[in-house]
Amino acid sequence: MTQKNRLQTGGRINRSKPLSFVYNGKQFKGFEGDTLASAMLANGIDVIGRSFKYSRPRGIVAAGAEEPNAVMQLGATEATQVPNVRATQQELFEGLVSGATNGWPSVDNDLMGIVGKVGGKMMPPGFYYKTFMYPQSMWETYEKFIRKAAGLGSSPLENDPDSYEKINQHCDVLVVGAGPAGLAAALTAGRAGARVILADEQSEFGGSLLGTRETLNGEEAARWVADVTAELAGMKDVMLLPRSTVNGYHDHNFLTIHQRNTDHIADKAPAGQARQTLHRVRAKWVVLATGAHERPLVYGNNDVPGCMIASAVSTYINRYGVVPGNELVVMTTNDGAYQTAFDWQDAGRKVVAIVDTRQNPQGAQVAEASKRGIQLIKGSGIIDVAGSKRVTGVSIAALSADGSAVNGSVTKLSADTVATSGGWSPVIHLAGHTGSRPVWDEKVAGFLPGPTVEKRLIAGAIAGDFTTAGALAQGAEAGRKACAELGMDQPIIELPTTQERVEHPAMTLFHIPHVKKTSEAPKQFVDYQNDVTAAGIELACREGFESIEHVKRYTALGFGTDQGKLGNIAGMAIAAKATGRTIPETGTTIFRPNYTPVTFGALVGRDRGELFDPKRYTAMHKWHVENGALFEDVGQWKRPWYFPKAGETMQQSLDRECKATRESVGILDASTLGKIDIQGKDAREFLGRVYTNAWAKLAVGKCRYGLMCGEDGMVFDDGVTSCLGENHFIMTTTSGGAARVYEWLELYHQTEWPELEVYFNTVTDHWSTMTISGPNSRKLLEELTDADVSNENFGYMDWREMKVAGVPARVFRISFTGELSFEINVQANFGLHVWEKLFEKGAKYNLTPYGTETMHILRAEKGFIIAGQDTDGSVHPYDLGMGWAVSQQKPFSFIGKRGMAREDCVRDNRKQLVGLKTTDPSVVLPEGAQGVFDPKAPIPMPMVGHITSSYWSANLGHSIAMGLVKGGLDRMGEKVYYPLADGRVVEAEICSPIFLDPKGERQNV
Amino acid sequence: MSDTKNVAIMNQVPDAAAGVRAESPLHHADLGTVAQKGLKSGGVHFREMGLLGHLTLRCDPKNADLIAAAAGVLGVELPLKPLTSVESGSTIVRWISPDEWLITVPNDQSFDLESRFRAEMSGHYSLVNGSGGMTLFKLSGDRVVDMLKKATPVDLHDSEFPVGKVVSTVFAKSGAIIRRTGATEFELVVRRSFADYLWLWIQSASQEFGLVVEA
Amino acid sequence: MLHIYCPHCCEYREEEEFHVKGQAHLARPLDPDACSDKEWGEYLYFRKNPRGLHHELWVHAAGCRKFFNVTRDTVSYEIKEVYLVGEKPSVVAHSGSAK
Amino acid sequence: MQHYSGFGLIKHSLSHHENWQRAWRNPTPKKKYDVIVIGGGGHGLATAYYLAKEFGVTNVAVIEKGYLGGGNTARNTTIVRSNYLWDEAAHLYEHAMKLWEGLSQDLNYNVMFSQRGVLNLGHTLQDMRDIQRRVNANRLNGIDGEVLDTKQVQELVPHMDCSANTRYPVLGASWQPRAGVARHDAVAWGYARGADAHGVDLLQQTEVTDLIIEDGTIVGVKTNRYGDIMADRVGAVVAGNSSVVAKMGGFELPLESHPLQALVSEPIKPILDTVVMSNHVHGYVSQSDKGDLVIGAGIDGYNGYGQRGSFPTIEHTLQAIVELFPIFSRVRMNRQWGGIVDTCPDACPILSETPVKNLYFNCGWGTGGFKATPGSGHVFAASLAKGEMHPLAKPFSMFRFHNGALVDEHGAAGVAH
Repeated sequence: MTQKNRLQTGGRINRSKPLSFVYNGKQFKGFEGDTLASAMLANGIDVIGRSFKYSRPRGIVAAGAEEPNAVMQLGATEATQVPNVRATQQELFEGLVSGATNGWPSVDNDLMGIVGKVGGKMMPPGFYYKTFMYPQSMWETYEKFIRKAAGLGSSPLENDPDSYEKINQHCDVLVVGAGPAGLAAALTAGRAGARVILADEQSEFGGSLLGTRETLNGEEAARWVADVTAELAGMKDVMLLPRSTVNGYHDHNFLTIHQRNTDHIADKAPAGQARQTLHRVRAKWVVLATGAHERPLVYGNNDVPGCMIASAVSTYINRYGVVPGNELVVMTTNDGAYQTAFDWQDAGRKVVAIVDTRQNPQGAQVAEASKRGIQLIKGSGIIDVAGSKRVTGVSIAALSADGSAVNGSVTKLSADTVATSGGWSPVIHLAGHTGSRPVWDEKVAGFLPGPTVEKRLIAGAIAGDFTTAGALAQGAEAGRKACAELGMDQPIIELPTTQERVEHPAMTLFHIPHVKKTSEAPKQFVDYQNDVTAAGIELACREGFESIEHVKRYTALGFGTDQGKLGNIAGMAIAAKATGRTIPETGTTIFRPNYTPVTFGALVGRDRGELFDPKRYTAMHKWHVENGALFEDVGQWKRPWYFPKAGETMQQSLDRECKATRESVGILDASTLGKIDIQGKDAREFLGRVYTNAWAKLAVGKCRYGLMCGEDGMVFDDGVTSCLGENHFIMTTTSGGAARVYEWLELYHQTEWPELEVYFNTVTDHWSTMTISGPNSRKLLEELTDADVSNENFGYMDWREMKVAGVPARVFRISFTGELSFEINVQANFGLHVWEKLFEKGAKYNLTPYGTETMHILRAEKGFIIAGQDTDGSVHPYDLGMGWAVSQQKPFSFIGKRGMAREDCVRDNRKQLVGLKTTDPSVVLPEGAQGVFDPKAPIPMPMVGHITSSYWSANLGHSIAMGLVKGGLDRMGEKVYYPLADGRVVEAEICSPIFLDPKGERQNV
Repeated sequence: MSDTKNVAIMNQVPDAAAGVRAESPLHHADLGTVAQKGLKSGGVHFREMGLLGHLTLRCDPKNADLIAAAAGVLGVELPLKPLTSVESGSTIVRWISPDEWLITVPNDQSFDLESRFRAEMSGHYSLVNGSGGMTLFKLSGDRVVDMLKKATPVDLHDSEFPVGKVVSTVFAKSGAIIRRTGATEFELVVRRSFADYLWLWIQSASQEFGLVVEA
Repeated sequence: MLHIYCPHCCEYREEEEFHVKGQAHLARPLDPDACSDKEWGEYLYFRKNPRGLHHELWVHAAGCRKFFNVTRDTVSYEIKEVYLVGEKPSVVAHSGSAK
Repeated sequence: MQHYSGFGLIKHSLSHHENWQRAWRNPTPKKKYDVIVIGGGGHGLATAYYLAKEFGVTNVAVIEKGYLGGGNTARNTTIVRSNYLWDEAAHLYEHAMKLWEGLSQDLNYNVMFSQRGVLNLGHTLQDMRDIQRRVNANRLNGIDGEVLDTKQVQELVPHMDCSANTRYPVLGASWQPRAGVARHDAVAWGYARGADAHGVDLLQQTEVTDLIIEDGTIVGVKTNRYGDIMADRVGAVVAGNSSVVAKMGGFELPLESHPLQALVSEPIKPILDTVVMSNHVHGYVSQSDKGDLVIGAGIDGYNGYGQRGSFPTIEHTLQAIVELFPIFSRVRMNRQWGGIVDTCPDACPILSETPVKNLYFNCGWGTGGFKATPGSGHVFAASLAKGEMHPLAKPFSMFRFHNGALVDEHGAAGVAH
């Protein structure tokens, strides 16, 4: 294939570096420096896709981020597919594989196109709201067909082989856009010594200068750009980010920059390189120098391939050495687009005519046109285009002075390219992200950034000055302003001389009328990607969708991946005209991040897979792994769940662990329990306020269980707190609740009771905690300590300091199993050592490690609750039958006391926690089963509470359960029925939750 | 005068004679072997300074007696200026909050230091030994700042983060107490249970610069 | 993302380091037992939730773990003032206006 | 009202769609109405529609400060389900679900209610206990739902990573087949068109600046555009801004208004045809008929009326989505937005009388209001018509926060072990 549209010379491409690429299975050639779009145009590829709704052939319209049509599928392998890549922003690389995202069997011959032609008239905006309703059952069927047409590109079906970086940045000045304004701003701030970040979405700096033949200081502009860039690159605190789009402008000058590191090299990043980087920037000041987008005019069949934006045509010629056609017609409302005709002519191709909508254009450009012998058709517009897969001709008609109507006969000219300019829209998107509303400017005929609370400046075209001289001056000024605000020097940089010409007034015109009414005229597209037409917008207005937000939502205007960069303003203008209002009266245009789409992977960074969330380990974790533990996620902790032996089912493992513990001795790694060290003379008083029970008399050396409630009286945590010294306690919390309880204590201390002399410190990770439990636990402990751990000297709910396996330890004689238990705490650096010593000595006692599941069973046999499983934020201590843990006598009204006294908390028939014995002892009720008193009741059945904990108890030889039952504590012996999903109804009897050793003798021996 | 009857303190470090094996939070990562097998040069250097004594002191900075007493015990003034630290020999004192300081010493000195506090400092304060719950990472190298920027949102530019500055902040999805000890040298105090996660994270984030593990 | 000045660390930090704790200056009734259900309910649940200036409690959770007050505009998200627990705000909403 | 149908489309195409009627009028307001509904979002418009259609109260105005359906109706992720835990909530949302089924026909407007099913994933043992508990409750309440194991989940969502080696493996899920999604804008427009057809005046771009209250009873509202408009009863349905309107009435609500963010990817070919929600890794996702992945997560912690939240929420949400669907890593996020949700301490709404006589509030739906739209409108309309709260609304009185009778849908939001 030859590059038939490629010029022999000129442009910023490297003709000595040819690159081959694939489009829809065919091989093509381009050059280094090309975008995929410029390479396609060079090869004369006209149709690059089909439109979403009508399946019309579409071609390339623009040369940058505003391109609505050239949205391609990229990627050579399944894993490296990238959907919806904008060809105008994708740099060409060797071996690039691309395809159109729709069209069947091919974009050139698309069967859906017939549907579009035939059905098009039946598919006005919102047609789907008006049909597919009957019969009711059919919608899902209709929808299946609608969904077939959904989507542009395809997601990969394999996992992403690439990695992504995320970096936090801080700077004094973030300059967005490296055109003349941005470069001048960055240079000024840089010379002042500011920390500067300069980001631009393109592969090289220069912005608008890259696409023109304009000179600076009499030389090609690129020279000045190179000099400035080089100076900036030499500054220590200046960061230059090409290929980096500032996508989001968030509160307090926090901005995100999406940098493509390798997308210009291959579809898979070279080894060791991150494919993309997301910069999270906190900027003291932001200078927006984002430029402007040229607006195409709206006219009949303006979507036929060959219809382009004037400045884009110039860019392809000047930057890429590509002339996208042979015979050009220019239609413009302003002087600017004349240059496109000149560029085209200088490229050696034919300019058929310049159609100027102004009645009497004057000045240098007009003179130049006639000097060049270019036919100038004044006061006219292109009302229709001939051709389907490529423009073959245009229909031109004279317009009324205000451009609102055709008032002359139609002449046809043959041409294959139409370049239009309806003026320029400042790129204000980022300025609006933090809630600032854009304001309409008549002179600019566009929206400008509105007032903002952010430390933000604007310079250049975004501020409505479309001249290079203006951009340079405003950029430098913005740089100085930022420096002044930062208290730095405000250097004056020498600005290059430009070659400005006087621009004559442009005409404000968006929509070229047709001889027919818009509704009957050929389709005049406003938003190409969503097939939104002028007729559609007028229809929406006729139907009462008058707010621009309604128009957009009803027609889908601006909802494409280009977010209406080309079409929004024209759409508003058409809606305004249709409703007899001004553009500002129809509303404003609101922008949200992202400016251009951002890869999920870049937003995720390395917080995925292994690093998605921390895994927290205890000091004994390695041992658990080596001994075959399966793990349970408890908060971020990895806790042993149970320790299966070869060939065991889970139940067999649990039975073994439970029996071994009750018959001899088991061991649990309890290190994950939250531990908070509390010191100060008021520690005791503080405990009395945050726990429901009494602490005044707890003696040094003693431990006590406590319930913690919210101010609403509902239980939210529990644990044992021990008195280490008169003014010294250690509190334990649930594993999941540690951080919350710690913050809770600090909250009350700092905001409510600062007068109390107490300090809290979290020591959860400091102590390794291992609980040996069972009749032989004392014998085992005695083998590792010289201390007297007899019942006489070391009673239940005492703690003692002693050496265990040579390691200083605090041993707590507390029990969550109801067995004789010792909770050994040593500094975690020695935890595994002690743990292993226990196993050395424990072999003869069949010391058995157990995990959370066996812990649950053993505590349930004793009726001990687990906060978060047996409670859910809606039960108070009395509901749990734990009134014994509430001291109403305490002088201070502890947290929760008032809450649990509210009307609804003291009413009868609240759900209360009880034990449940199934009539058939072999049946284990599923946790979460819902109980009823009347199993025959019709649906909806009155439910009386659910099963919170339920297990097979190997020790008892029958199932055990705990659950909430309405009025349960007064219903001992009564039956509750549990209708299960499989149709069974399980009968159970309400009983005490203490199934084993009700007198609590075993733990006291 | 002595405070020991009101608070329980205990020498938590076994006698050398007991032959107890001590394991730092990254013990399982076997950094010794990693160091031998791994890169010898790179942009980021990593070393775990495990088994230090970590003591947290909390008291009212406006109480001159307490501040003086603490200075007496430590041999240096407590840093009262936010986000600063002081060093004296092997003792480092970090400002954590207006009424909180983190003191690190060799672990075998922690009980002695604790005892001296209890003996010489009275009044309302707390002193807690957290040695088992923390470890210290030394991170250095030409690219260390570039690596740290990936993990923490604080500004590490030398104009904002001079040597000696210490901040408690988020680090990846955990937290760390970061202190600058040199132009290209930082130390992180992190929690034991998160140490493995942070170690994995630092390895991943350092890969592009080349990670040199020291042990 | 908000940029918040911690009055204890005396520098700006990212929102990620903080937890917000809702409306500030909600003093726990000194004698809860003397409160009616209504009074207790209002202390527990009812909030000003203004559109505009809001005095709210924050904690520097990942930093110094100190609580402090922030006066913030809930529309523009501008932080007007940061002050210590126990202090009164100096920037307050003009009476009445809910706008 | 002009009847919509496929034939209508063909007919109108012949006249170039010139003759379609307005979907609703632009009326000049009367001096006085029987009922004024403040707020022209989905709930408010549904309220007006049912007032007129079901309860014969046609002298009704809906006063909207912006454009119809421009609040949270326009800013949510369109998920519809009714599998709530507590009876009170379950009955209310199921009432809504029954109305969803058949809403397009009732309104003669296709709201594209697509019952593609909703999965709530469980990643921990406690998640699974809670799922069992909720599904069992749903079943006994006559609401469809079942508990699926990992394998069944994988069959429903072939592209999700259900392997055991993820950070938080998928242990199972609850599955409500009748749940799904609907076209959010169409819901507001369909109700608006229906209400208008029954004579309701829809006053857009009109802001209520104050309430007119005479000795404890509301008699009308002040507006920025039409001055005072009187009414016998006023219902405030102003999600997000409820506390602002309550302040006009001189009282506070147990609400905080938070930013709720959502985002969409670029449109991609169909790859996910059910709704996947995970509270534990914290994200939810479905795919629209246009091909966008519609993604949401939790609220930002601070109060905000700015219709925008903080960036880390977006990051965490996408981390969750990529954790569930690693293959989406190269898909690109197109746009994000934010709504203002007023959240209640018990994650349930307020449908209630207020301290001001004849002033009623419908608010506090938090992040879950869209799914309730028809039911909310229906029971609120019944309450406004009778001047007495509908039985389904009674449990949701604002005064439950005085006596403690909360309906805590946070469920087991407590701690584990």
